[in-house]
Amino acid sequence: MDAANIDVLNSLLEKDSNVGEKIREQVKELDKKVRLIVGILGKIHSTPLNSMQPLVATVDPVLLSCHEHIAAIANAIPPDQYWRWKDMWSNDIRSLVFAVALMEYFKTRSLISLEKSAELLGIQDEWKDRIILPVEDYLLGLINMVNELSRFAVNAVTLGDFEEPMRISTFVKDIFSGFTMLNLKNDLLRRKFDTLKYDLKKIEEVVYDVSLRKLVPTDKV
Amino acid sequence: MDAANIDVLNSLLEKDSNVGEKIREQVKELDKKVRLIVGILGKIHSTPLNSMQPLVATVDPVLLSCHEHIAAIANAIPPDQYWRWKDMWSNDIRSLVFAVALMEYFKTRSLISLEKSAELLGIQDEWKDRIILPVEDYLLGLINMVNELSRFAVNAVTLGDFEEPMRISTFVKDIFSGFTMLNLKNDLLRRKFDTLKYDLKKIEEVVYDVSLRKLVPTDKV
Amino acid sequence: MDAANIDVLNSLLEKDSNVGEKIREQVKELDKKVRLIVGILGKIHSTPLNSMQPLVATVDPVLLSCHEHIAAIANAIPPDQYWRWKDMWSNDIRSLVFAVALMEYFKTRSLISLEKSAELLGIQDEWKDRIILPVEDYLLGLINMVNELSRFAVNAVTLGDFEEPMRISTFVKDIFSGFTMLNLKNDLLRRKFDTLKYDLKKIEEVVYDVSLRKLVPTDKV
Amino acid sequence: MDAANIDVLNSLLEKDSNVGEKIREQVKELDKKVRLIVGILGKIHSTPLNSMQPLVATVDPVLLSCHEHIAAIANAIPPDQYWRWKDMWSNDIRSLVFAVALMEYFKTRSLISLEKSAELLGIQDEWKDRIILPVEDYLLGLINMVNELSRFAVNAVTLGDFEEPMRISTFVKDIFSGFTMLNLKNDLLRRKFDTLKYDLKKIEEVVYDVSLRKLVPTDKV
Amino acid sequence: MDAANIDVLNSLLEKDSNVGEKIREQVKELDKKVRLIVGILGKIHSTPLNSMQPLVATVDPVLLSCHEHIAAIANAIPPDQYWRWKDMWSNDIRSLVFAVALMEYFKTRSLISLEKSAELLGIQDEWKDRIILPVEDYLLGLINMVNELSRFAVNAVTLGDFEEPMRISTFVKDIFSGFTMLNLKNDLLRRKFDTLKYDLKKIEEVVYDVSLRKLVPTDKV
Amino acid sequence: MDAANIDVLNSLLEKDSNVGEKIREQVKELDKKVRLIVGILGKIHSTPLNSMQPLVATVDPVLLSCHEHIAAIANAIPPDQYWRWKDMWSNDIRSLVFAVALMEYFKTRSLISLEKSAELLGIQDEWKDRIILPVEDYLLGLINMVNELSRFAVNAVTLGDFEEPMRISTFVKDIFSGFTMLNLKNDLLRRKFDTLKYDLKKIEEVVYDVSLRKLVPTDKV
Amino acid sequence: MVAQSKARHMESMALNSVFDHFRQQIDDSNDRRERLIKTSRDVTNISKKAIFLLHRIILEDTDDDRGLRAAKKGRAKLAEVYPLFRSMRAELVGERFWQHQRQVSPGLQEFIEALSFAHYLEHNTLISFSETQTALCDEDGPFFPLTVSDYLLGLSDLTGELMRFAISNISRRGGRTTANEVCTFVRNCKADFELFTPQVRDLGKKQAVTGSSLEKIEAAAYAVMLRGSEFDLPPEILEDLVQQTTTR
Amino acid sequence: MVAQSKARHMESMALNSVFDHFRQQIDDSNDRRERLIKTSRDVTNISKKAIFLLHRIILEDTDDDRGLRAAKKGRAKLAEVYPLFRSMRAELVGERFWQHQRQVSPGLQEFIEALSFAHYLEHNTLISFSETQTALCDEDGPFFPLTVSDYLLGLSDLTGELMRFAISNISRRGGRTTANEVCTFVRNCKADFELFTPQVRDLGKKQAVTGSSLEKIEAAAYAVMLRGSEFDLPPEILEDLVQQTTTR
Ligand SMILES: [Mn+2]
Ligand SMILES: [Mn+2]
Repeated sequence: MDAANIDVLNSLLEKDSNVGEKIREQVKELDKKVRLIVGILGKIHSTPLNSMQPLVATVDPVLLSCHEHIAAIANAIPPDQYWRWKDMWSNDIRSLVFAVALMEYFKTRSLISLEKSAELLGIQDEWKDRIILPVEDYLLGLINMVNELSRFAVNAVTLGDFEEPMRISTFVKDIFSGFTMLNLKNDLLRRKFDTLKYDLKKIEEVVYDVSLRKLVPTDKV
Repeated sequence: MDAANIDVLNSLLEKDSNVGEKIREQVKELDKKVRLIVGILGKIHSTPLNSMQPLVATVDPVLLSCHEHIAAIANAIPPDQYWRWKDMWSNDIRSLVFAVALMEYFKTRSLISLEKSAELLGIQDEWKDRIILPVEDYLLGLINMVNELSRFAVNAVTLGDFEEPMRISTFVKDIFSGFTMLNLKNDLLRRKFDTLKYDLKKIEEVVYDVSLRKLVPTDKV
Repeated sequence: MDAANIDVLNSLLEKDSNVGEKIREQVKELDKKVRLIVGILGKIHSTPLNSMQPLVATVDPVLLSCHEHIAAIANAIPPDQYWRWKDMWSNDIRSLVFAVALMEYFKTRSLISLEKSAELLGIQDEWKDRIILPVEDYLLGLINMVNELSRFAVNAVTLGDFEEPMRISTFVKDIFSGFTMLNLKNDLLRRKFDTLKYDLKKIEEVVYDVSLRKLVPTDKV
Repeated sequence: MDAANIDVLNSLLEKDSNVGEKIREQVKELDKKVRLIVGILGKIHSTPLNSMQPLVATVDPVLLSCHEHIAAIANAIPPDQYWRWKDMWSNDIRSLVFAVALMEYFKTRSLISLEKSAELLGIQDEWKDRIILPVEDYLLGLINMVNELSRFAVNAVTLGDFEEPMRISTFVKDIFSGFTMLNLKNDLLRRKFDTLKYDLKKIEEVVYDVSLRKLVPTDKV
Repeated sequence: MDAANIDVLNSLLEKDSNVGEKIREQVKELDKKVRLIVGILGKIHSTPLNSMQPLVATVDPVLLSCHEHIAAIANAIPPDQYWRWKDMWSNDIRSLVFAVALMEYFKTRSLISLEKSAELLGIQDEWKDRIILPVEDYLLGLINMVNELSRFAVNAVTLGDFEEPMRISTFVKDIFSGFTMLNLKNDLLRRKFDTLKYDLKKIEEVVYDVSLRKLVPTDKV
Repeated sequence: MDAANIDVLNSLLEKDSNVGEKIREQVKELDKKVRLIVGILGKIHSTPLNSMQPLVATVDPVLLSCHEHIAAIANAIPPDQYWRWKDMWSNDIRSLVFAVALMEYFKTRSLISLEKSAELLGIQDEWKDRIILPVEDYLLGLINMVNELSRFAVNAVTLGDFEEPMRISTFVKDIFSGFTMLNLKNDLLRRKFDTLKYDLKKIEEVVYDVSLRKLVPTDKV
Repeated sequence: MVAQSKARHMESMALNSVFDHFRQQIDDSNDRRERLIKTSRDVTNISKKAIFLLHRIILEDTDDDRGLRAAKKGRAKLAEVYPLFRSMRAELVGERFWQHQRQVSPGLQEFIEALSFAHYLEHNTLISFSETQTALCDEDGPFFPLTVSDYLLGLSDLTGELMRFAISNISRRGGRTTANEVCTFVRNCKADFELFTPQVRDLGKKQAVTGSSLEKIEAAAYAVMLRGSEFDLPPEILEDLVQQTTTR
Repeated sequence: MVAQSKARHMESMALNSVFDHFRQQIDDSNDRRERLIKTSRDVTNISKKAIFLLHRIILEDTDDDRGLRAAKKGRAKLAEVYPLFRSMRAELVGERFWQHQRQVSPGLQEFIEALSFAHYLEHNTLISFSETQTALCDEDGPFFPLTVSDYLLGLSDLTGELMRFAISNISRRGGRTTANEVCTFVRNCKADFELFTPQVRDLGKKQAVTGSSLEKIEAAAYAVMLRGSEFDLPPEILEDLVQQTTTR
């Protein structure tokens, strides 16, 4: 191995290690913010519905401040290498999808799309050789949201809100039937999808409890 | 989830699964050829040096026929997705680097470069967003070659060739000192590099045995 | 090892690998259809009882189309080798038993037998050295059905049907007491059987809720 | 579940459990004898070559007495169910193949065939729907033998026999090259095959040590 | 190892293995009878209180017939070796304690003592160096009984008996408060004790439902 | 948690994380220098004894430049927290002990003491509540040196130096006998100590080979 | 030659005496480690017993000051730990605390779990870091340093005990309020601890356990809410009515 | 109604006193368990030290009676275990041995490893079951029963120590003979133990370790054989010649 050769190899190895270093820095910050967002959203379980909008609104600025880190990650990644590095922050991406999907639910009671999620995460179309929002991560984020909503259905009742579980039930059933129509090859996704069944069952039991006791007008069920 | 949405998601999922399928097919064939090449090169241990060239030459056509599979893999990979799929065939790539490096040693007693390895594997420059020869795989291939050469040094002596171990010793020492100058972060690479030390030690012991018994002229050591 | 010997061994190894390949192909298709059937049956939870027959009827053609794959699997298996390959599709078989048992329940409110299950799955008697419906798989399918019925009891009440839980309760109690009289050695089966207890308890609680509130005439309980 | 039904199911379950019981009994005895055989063959490492025949001969009666257990197992297995139960004794079968292959080596310095192995194990052709010697078990037995021979090469030298390692080397090289020509799909087999490489290397080193010191006539190497 | 030593070890192991064999035989039979008893007691959930005595009485002869197996186990165990073998049948013992405690409840509405449980199981005082009823097993049996009673409270109401849940509540509260006196490790007993809380809670809910419905005139109910 | 408490925790964690960060930076640089030193010392195997001093001397400046990093680490560590952070750089310390011990051997043919090692590493006595050279790391460094010397004994002979192995033998025997004085747990030190035996054995073999070849006139050699 | 050999012998002797010294050092540290492991096990045992004692007393009655009384008795039990801590202090002087931290942690964390449980029962609040530090002192000062990690990991286990407390308490008078209080408390704990998970090893795993405890408490609070919801009366009155029937 | 409630109260009190009794029983057995774990750890430590002592002494010189002397000193060290065994005896009366066997085993097996090593060095044989039993006695009889499992698992670890002994010894005078002896001895151990693997839990796993120790000894014996083979002189004379060069 002559010196020139070693230099070439070392500069290649060095480049990778620098990329990794830069991403790691950004991910560390992103991580903190994601944790903060998830923390705020954890409060939905003790928040009455009429205070939900203000609570959810406090997430917005933190979410916005995540954009710079995602942009910095995109800048750090050499062209074509998205898939090489993605494992370093995909957990964060899933949590962010979880967050925007949950917020969208509280705002519009409807399901956020892949495109809108990417947009709210600040992922720009022109970066597509360096950073994207892959279907898998979008779907895993949705599953996280459903997990949270099933818990929320329970806590809504505890807070005296008997109608929310009905809305959640409709919403989740729709998502569930959507998932059954997807061809899931990915192992993780399939396994996580199986947890949806438990969430659905739990929500159905809440709806049952509420309607059995006639706590909501029958036509809402 | 409306039907349009589901279609979009499904077509994305489907595309990935098709890519995987196409690659798998090619890898299956590539696998067989790589095994054949490794099988042929396994015969070096019982081949006297003067018959080495003809033996090594029989590898050439098989190696050439690997190009089409590598090209097919490159074609199957969507732009920017090399790193997503590479684990499916990187073992084969390492074995091929092992093969071309070993053949180069027998032809020229010198170390093959990364570029020449890529060229001999039929990896074309213009594919660089779909298939490349990463440094790690090149280096892992070299380590495999050194493992084999330490075994070869032993068998050369058995076959009565006392000078080959000297050449191998020089060659391997050079590679080893090259490796010590690399900044290896990568875990697998570092772990494999540690095996080089054992190979070097084994080769040194062969040289010791031979020179202790004065089986080669002293100036050759 | 002489060449003849190697040929013999290779042809034996090859044969096995071909069998596996053929079965894998069929199982892949079977898998899709089974998933479709399970998906359709998932809709029972939001279907009022008077629309149940039409819903269940849509399963019939899909079920029928499974026969060809099962027949193809039977053809692929060499005589005497059922037990060698069965793990590849036994999950599908259990899901199919689940499906036919559930459909039978909705049609006749009675328990399907092992023979009738095999028949509805298109497993033919004369294949018995290549494909059969083993007791274990039949029983595991039944347990799946009971899991689903406990969920159904809950949802029936939500849909305003207070009598179905009574019927389910009677049906499941009967199955449960049947299972207690079986000598189960098999580990998986025994473990799954333990889940029946939870289903039964859940169903009993639904019946309790309904009867406590006098939602059904007392003599029905 | 009516009583008749339960009886049918129970008798099916019972039958299986009886088969298992009967096999277990025989396997327990077979196990003891296999352990005895392996124990005797363990003494080869401290036995000079001229006492090897008498040592090996003491295995014969024990081997013969295994036949009755294998026959009893064959009788216990219902038609077509070989693959259902084989895991209960396949370790013993592999050890027996190991034993007969090793004994054959010491008698004739040649490789035992699959057919002859089956014959020496007392597996009869007409049982083929209940008990056979599968290729995998035969090959795994051979791999065990090579593992043992590589240790034996070392110990033979310690006992002052410098020629045996040469014979072993030739024999094992032949087996190794045979294995490289097989299409091994089976994972276990492929993993075990990788151990052969280490054995071969070890044997080569013994041959090297011996020939370097000119302890054998050069033409023997 | 000299032959004498091997003989000593073999005779000790032989003795142990005989003890194990004898116990296993008895446990197999005991197992069946215990399953039968548990099966009979499973019927309490659909048995009106006035038919409870005859139902419970059918357990008596089966219970009595367990004595011989327990006696045989006691005879098989060498002095002081109770703890060595107990894992083989302690599940049965716990189920039997469950049974006698449940039967005692139905007879006297009071808690069976450890001593009386031992007596009803046919465990004799003079065997105390070979078989005893350890506190842990007694307590685990009681927990099983409470699990069953919580289910029974629900079913009693369904069957129109509104007084039984009150009695069960008083009974279980006392047991629970007894358990709180204990200091436990993180073991099975601790884990099972944790389940008691849920049973207590379930029973209280039934009591709550029932007593309010008696007292509160509401148009909703 | 009240804000004050969170502040306390955060400030403590922050302090720790700063310490960690500072150490990490220094260790990164130290790491590079240690690798350089080990790289230089790797050349002893191909260096004739009369060129050893100049070679070894090139290590000195690098070693000296390590002092600043060790000092910086010492400054970063809060009082008494040496053991908390040591795992971050103890591999480097062991390599440095290896280096100074090896250099001392080449200078004086004697064993470096723990105190002198600490001094050469630039570890100052007054830092003893923040950084020390623990016995374990000193001993592990010595073992590394012995590993290297056993390889060196072999290569010295190849280079024609027949006296060095004798000196190494005496030196290593003393060290080994020192190690036998210790009582070890089943830890890293014990495992490494076990490798010493093999080094000792290897060195003795070289001594044996060399001394017999000097003394015994044999026509074979 | 004889002189040389004698010199060698001397050298070899000197070396042996150095290693003899090493042996003493290694033996000392191993023996100390053993003693600390044993003491730590004892601390664990006493703390576990204190936790059971707290559960026992708090369930005994329903007076308003039951928390205070439980805490008092719990602390009395925990006082048995102090002689052990004192004996550990002597072993953990200076740098030795960090040398043996791994042996100290298990017992210490269990102690913190018990201590924080007593604290919660008395004050309905989470014991603070400095309060915990204070509890780890006697007249001669602190027994040894308190790490953030031991503090948080000990508290994390507290949530499991609180879950047990909430569930066993739920059907008692005021149980509904307790359940709701504990629910909020544990929910806040989980959120607060989450901030520290990146820095505190193993806290992530324990958070998962806390999460499942939380869901159990939520389910219990839900059930209590539900069961009164069919009647148009305030929960307290409903409770009284039930009390009436059941004590008849 | 009051009378009834009072009866209830009485009943409840009686029940509590029964559970109080259970608590004592459970606490007693847990405390005993703890004490035994601690003692067992102490036994392990002393035994480990005895093993190191044996290695140390046996390597010190090459006299013919070094084995005897090593064994003597090793046994003196092991004697420190006896007070511990005596204290365990009091805890393990009657059925209690089997109740706590799992706590006794680790220390006991290490003791047997050390004892059998000393025995081997003195006698070149494997200590028998009854000799081991005898070592587990004092004037008041056996400390507790010896199980076949503890005996065999302890011996199984001996093979590892013998491997260390053979390798460190190999380049000393007579090392070749020792290596060959140990090789044969360990080979026989492995074969003999094999017969007991179906009945003794965990012995199978330990046999794999014994196997790899055996291969290490075989490799060493092989190397010794080889290195003398180039010269037409008996190995003893070769050894003397080498000795001459190296002591110069
Ligand atoms: Mn706890
Ligand atoms: Mn040991």
